[in-house]
Amino acid sequence: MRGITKRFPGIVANDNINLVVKKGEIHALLGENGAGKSTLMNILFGLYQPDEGEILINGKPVHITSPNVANELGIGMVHQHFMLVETFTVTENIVLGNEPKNGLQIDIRRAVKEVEELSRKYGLKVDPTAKIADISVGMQQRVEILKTLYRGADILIFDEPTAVLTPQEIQELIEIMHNLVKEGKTIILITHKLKEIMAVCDAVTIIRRGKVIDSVAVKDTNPDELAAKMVGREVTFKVDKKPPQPKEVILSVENVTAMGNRGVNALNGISFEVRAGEILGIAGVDGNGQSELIEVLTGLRKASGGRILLKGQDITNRLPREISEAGLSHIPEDRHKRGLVLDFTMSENMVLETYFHPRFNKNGFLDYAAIDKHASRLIEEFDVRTPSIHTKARALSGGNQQKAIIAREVDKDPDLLIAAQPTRGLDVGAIEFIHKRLVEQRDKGKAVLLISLELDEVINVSDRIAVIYEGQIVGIVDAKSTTEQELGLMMSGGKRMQGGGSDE
Amino acid sequence: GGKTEGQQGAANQGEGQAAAPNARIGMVTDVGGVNDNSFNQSAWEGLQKLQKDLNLPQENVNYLQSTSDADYIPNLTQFVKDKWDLTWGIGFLMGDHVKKVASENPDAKLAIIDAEVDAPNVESVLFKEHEGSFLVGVVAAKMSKTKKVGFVGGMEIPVIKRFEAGFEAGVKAVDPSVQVVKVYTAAFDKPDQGKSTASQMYDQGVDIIFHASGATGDGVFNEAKARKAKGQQVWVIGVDKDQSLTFGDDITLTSMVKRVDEAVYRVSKDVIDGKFKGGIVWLGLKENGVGLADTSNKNVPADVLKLVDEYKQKIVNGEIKVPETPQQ
Amino acid sequence: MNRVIAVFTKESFLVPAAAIILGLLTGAVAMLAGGFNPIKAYASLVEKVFGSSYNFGETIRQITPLIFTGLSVAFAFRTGLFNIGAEGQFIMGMIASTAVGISLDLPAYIHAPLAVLAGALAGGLWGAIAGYLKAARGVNEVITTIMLNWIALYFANYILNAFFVPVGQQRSEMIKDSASITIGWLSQMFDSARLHWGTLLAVLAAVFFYVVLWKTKTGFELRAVGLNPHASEYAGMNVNRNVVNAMFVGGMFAGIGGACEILGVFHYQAVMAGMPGYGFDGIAVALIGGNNPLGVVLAAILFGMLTFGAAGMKFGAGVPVELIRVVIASVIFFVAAHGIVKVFLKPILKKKEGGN
Amino acid sequence: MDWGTILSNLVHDTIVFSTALIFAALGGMYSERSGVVNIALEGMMIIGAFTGAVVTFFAQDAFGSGAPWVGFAAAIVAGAIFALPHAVASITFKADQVVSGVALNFLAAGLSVYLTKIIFHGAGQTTTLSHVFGKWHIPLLADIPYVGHALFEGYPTSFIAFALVALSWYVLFKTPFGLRLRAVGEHPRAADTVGINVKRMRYTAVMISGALAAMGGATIALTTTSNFSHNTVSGQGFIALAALIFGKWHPAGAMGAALFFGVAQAIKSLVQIFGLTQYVPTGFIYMLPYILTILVLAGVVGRSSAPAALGKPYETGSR
Ligand SMILES: Nc1ncnc2c1ncn2[C@@H]1O[C@H](COP(=O)(O)OP(=O)(O)OP(=O)(O)O)[C@@H](O)[C@H]1O
Ligand SMILES: Nc1ncnc2c1ncn2[C@@H]1O[C@H](COP(=O)(O)OP(=O)(O)OP(=O)(O)O)[C@@H](O)[C@H]1O
Ligand SMILES: [Mg+2]
Ligand SMILES: [Mg+2]
Repeated sequence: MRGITKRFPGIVANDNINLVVKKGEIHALLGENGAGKSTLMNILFGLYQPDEGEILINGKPVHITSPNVANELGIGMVHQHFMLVETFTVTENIVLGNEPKNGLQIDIRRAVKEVEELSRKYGLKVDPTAKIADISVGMQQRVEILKTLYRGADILIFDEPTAVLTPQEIQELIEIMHNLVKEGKTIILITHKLKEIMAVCDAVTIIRRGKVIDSVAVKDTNPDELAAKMVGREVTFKVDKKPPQPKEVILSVENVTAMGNRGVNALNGISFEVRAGEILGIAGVDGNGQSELIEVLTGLRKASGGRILLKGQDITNRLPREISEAGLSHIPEDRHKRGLVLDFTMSENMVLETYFHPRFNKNGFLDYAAIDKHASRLIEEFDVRTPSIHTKARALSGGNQQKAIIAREVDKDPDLLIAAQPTRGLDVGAIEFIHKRLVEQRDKGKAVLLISLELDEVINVSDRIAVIYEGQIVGIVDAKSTTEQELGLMMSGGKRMQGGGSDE
Repeated sequence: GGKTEGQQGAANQGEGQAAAPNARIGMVTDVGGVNDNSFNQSAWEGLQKLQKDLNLPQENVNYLQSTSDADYIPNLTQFVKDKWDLTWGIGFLMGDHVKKVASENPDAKLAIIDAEVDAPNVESVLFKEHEGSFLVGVVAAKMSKTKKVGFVGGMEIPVIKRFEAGFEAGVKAVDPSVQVVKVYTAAFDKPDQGKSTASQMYDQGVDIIFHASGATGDGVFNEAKARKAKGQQVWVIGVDKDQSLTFGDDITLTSMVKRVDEAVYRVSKDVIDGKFKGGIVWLGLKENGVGLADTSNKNVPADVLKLVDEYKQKIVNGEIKVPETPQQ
Repeated sequence: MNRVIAVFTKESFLVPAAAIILGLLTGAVAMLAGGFNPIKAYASLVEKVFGSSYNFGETIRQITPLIFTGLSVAFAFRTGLFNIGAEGQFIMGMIASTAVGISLDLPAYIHAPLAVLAGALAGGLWGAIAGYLKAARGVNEVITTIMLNWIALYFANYILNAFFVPVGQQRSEMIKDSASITIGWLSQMFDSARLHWGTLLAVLAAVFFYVVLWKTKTGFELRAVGLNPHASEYAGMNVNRNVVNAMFVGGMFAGIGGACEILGVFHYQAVMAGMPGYGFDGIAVALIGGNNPLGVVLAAILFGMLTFGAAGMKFGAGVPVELIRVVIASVIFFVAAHGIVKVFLKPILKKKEGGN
Repeated sequence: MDWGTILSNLVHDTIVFSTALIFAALGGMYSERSGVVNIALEGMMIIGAFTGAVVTFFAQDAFGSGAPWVGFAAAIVAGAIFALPHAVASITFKADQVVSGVALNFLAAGLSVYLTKIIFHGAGQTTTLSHVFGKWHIPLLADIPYVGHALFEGYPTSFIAFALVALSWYVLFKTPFGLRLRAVGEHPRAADTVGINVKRMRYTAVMISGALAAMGGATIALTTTSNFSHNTVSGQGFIALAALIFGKWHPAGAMGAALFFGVAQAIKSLVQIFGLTQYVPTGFIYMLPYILTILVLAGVVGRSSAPAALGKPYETGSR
């Protein structure tokens, strides 16, 4: 790609970008949120048209006017947000647009057979007849990869493929990528995770604010250098924090059971405690009851058994509002779905849970002056970059949206802060900021419950780590002394521990 | 106050003497519109005939169509305020509105069909539909092979009840054993309802249906036509106008004609001639306001027509008193 | 002054204004195609609306129910609900006020407000049924409101026939004078046009709409629920209750509209052969008005003038009244597809930018 | 009359009343499955009824009893064309689909009567047609007692409607076109990335929708009313929309719901003929189908899941 420039209203997303990817290599694209990586790849895949610049494949200039053209040129893309039709089966998703036919109708049997063959050839295990809605995120990703292979792609683009995967799944994916390269494919990988780049890539191109900063071979560089190039300053990866000083129990979960969305128990008598002045991390493979646990704790889902105590007060099955008022704050895992009303102004979003408090509301009438003042203060304090407090939340970048939510939740001065996937999809700069805030909360003597799929994050930020497996806590370990291997084993149900001790 | 006086004076001057040769007559239709194949159309034909006969300028007769109940008063008022010589409200549903406009404009002249409005400046023209319906009831009873006849009504309002009452009385007068199946479709403008109702009636063995349901009745004719095409012998008795002219002699047995056009013509001419009286007028068999269509002899045998004439005489000279409301 | 100019050159004003002009042009084209004189027709339309105090008063009468049903649809819209049921809620408002207006005997200062209140409640409850079914059972409000329209129609007719219609009549008895909300002196001023307090209520309702939705904590909740029910639930709002509330308030607007037609215009209720249509027109009014209260009032004024003036077009230029529906349809269409309008507006907007 | 005959009549009438609803609900299905809300079914039916009646009227002299077929075909074309503005507004100009649909409903209501008045010299309805569809009598089958009258004696349009239900099922769930159509309605961006032209699919779907809904309107004009007037369709488009949602956007479901509304209509007049009105006030019989619908929806069917992208305009390259 030569001299690619792409402008959006008010921003140059790609500014004269040159990118050279050699056949058979795994090439990483690295950059902060909003650096322009996805935009560049969307151009390569024909979803956007560049304002300037040209693309050459095997030395020949091409015009990629639509994904169709990209497919024909052997370019396939696994998108950051999956492009799968939830209500269709795996096979239907894979053949969509290129259906094998039998007379007028789709030859579904042949399609299934082709999918099975492909899946065997590349070692991508999928169930061809399962509905997308019913399969794991990992399998969904394999479907995405099969989709590109089914179309005969030689160049595969992966946009943040590991953001949604468990450590085991990431391992599998890395293997798959190696396989693909062995079969003669070329891969472009977008990721924020330096460790992954070091592990699988041959070369890396760093983009900042739409411009290429550098392009180097992986063997000639190291994570610290990459991070510095990416954000333009030194970054620390270790969250530096004082030793914890746990005090009284704030949250106590006793034998809680709850039904999941599929009609079976998602929580099977889960029990644990969080103390004031500590961060308890919950590690686990996605789908082991984390979401349900958060929902039960915050009153969004009914518990069918057990008891939840907040500062000794029973909050089991109370309304979300009562629980929130009792001193619990919650950074939701899906910020667009739960965290913000995207079409409300930032100001309105900052009082989403407190608008009814006497300081914002008199006799049922809102005091907008007070609300705006409150919002201005939060936005300033938490460095939320927004043109104005009257800007709609929709217009902010993901990182800033997340900062705003954290500002709102932390400002409620809760006794317990639940942070669910607080840094998903954010760049290292933003991640650093958020982690600092969590630790700050702890140091103020508050309890923090961190639920994350990222093992690194859990290990770095937490004081103690509870591992959740099939709706139960299968072990609690000390964050300082545990290893990724140990956690990984527990997360896959391999080893059951109690209070840190082994019972094998 | 002065303004009102002046108006009054002008009106008083006009009273009692012939209106100017270019008198203006307006009418307000109900939601059916002026081409409803029914009394709105009939009334409009009356006015058009008047315009031709008296050589009035074309724009001197006009109509306004109402699209909802709320339009009646503004539409009537449009003519009244514009000082037209006579304003017609066509149909029972406009009764209250004509009354209101009349009382607010005591110097205007209004007239209404099918409703009784008790006001000095309104002439109400009503028809003894029961008398005419009695006669078609006689025809139906004589000519039914299945001894089962049907009645399809529009809305259950007094006018239509008079049709029903007269028809049933006529049938029973000839042959008490003949069964009358009665259905109200609750609408004057639903041919599909008319069609399915007729279909069910014919399926049930009815062979003659008398309808008094405006455009809903078109459906009755359509069903009859479809059956006739398949060779089934069924009949419809039309209403208001000679409906054999629209739907053909092969299915139209006869029609109960209601001379709305005549009435409109006559009352309008009275106004022009300065003979407008106001009050309530009932037009029955005697006044030739209702009766069988002229083309009846095409399908109704002479002996039946003779019998019809006998009953007609009895009604006219008061020997038979036809009920206005159905016997229960 | 500059601010006034700013308002009138703002896109939110220019687009509807251009849509109205394009709509009238479309109507003119249709008239030419039908062999009518559009200039004469539009002149008669204007003449009809503004030509006499009586007709002007009647135009206001025509506008009033449209404000109510427009607000009803718009309010529900703001909370993420599509209320096709303003029609039924309107009918329920009519029948409730008729019942109170006929059966009770009270001093006017109690009777009339009570009758209006009855209409409001009946309409509100009718709306709330759809809200409840949506909230508790997840039933799509589009279907329930369509169904409830028909149920309201037949139910009202049944109640009328069973209790209030004298034998041989097709309408109820007259309501007691004490329940009437006609404004005698104003009516006199407008040459006995049927003017009533309902018009004032309609304007108040629009203000109420604005204040509730944007100034109160209830409104904050309603809007949040409409825009993102998941986030609202997370924030501790009772989503289901808000859905029911929204439909109740929406229904209330329509219900008052129905009540005012009875108490202010007809003073009786006729047995209906079909839906009166104000609710469906309300959808158009809400949409043209961009679902905000001021917009709704303006759109109702436009809509009311066009429909009332249509009779003038017929009278003066022989144009069938239905033509006005074509004009209204085009206006809605151009408001919806403002992209098309912007194509027409480009020169104007360009100039503006150049000027700045 | 025995119960067999009554039942047989009931089924027969049900089919007559349901036919138009089936067409229109199927039409709505194509559009909504592709992600375009179609509240304009009512207007599309009106245009179908109008075109069907007018063209049949003028074709009567030339084609005789073949005229209704000419009218029916014309209605199909007119419906597809009439749907075009909805497609342009909601697909190309990304207009709010509900608003655009409402506009079309108003347009159809106004334009059809306006044109009728111009064509028929001021009359608010077309002249009654002398040639409309007659009932078909399927040889042998129609002679089976009870069942024959109920199922095998009916208007040609009814047979077409049922055939189209089966055909639509096949198209939607067995052909590439159907798979793509559903993909476009569920996740247009996913469809776009595999090379499906989202806009073209949606245009096609909306126009099919117009054609089918118009067939429904033409059915009313050419079988039951034999003319066109302002209230020929009178709300059936909305009932069809309800049937579509009730039937969960599935051809068989939509058909079932349409039949349900048809049965209710048929019962209405049957009850009067058999004099049952003395036991139940007619008002309640009129209300019954609508009440039942609500009860069924609230009790059994529950949450129905619309196509995921329904109502959302698709912009290439948006997120
Ligand atoms: N469709 C669009 N319209 C307007 N601006 C856009 C659009 N898509 C992207 N942008 C802007 O372009 C810039 C680059 O976005 P891009 O998605 O390429 O970033 P990224 O590097 O992929 O970030 P992330 O790591 O968060 O995925 C951002 O500032 C974004 O706001
Ligand atoms: N239509 C748009 N206009 C302007 N900016 C946009 C638009 N869509 C996305 N963006 C911005 O583009 C950037 C990258 O978007 P992207 O979709 O990758 O979200 P993100 O911030 O990475 O969050 P996540 O990946 O968790 O959804 C963000 O700054 C986002 O706010
Ligand atoms: Mg990205
Ligand atoms: Mg991202």
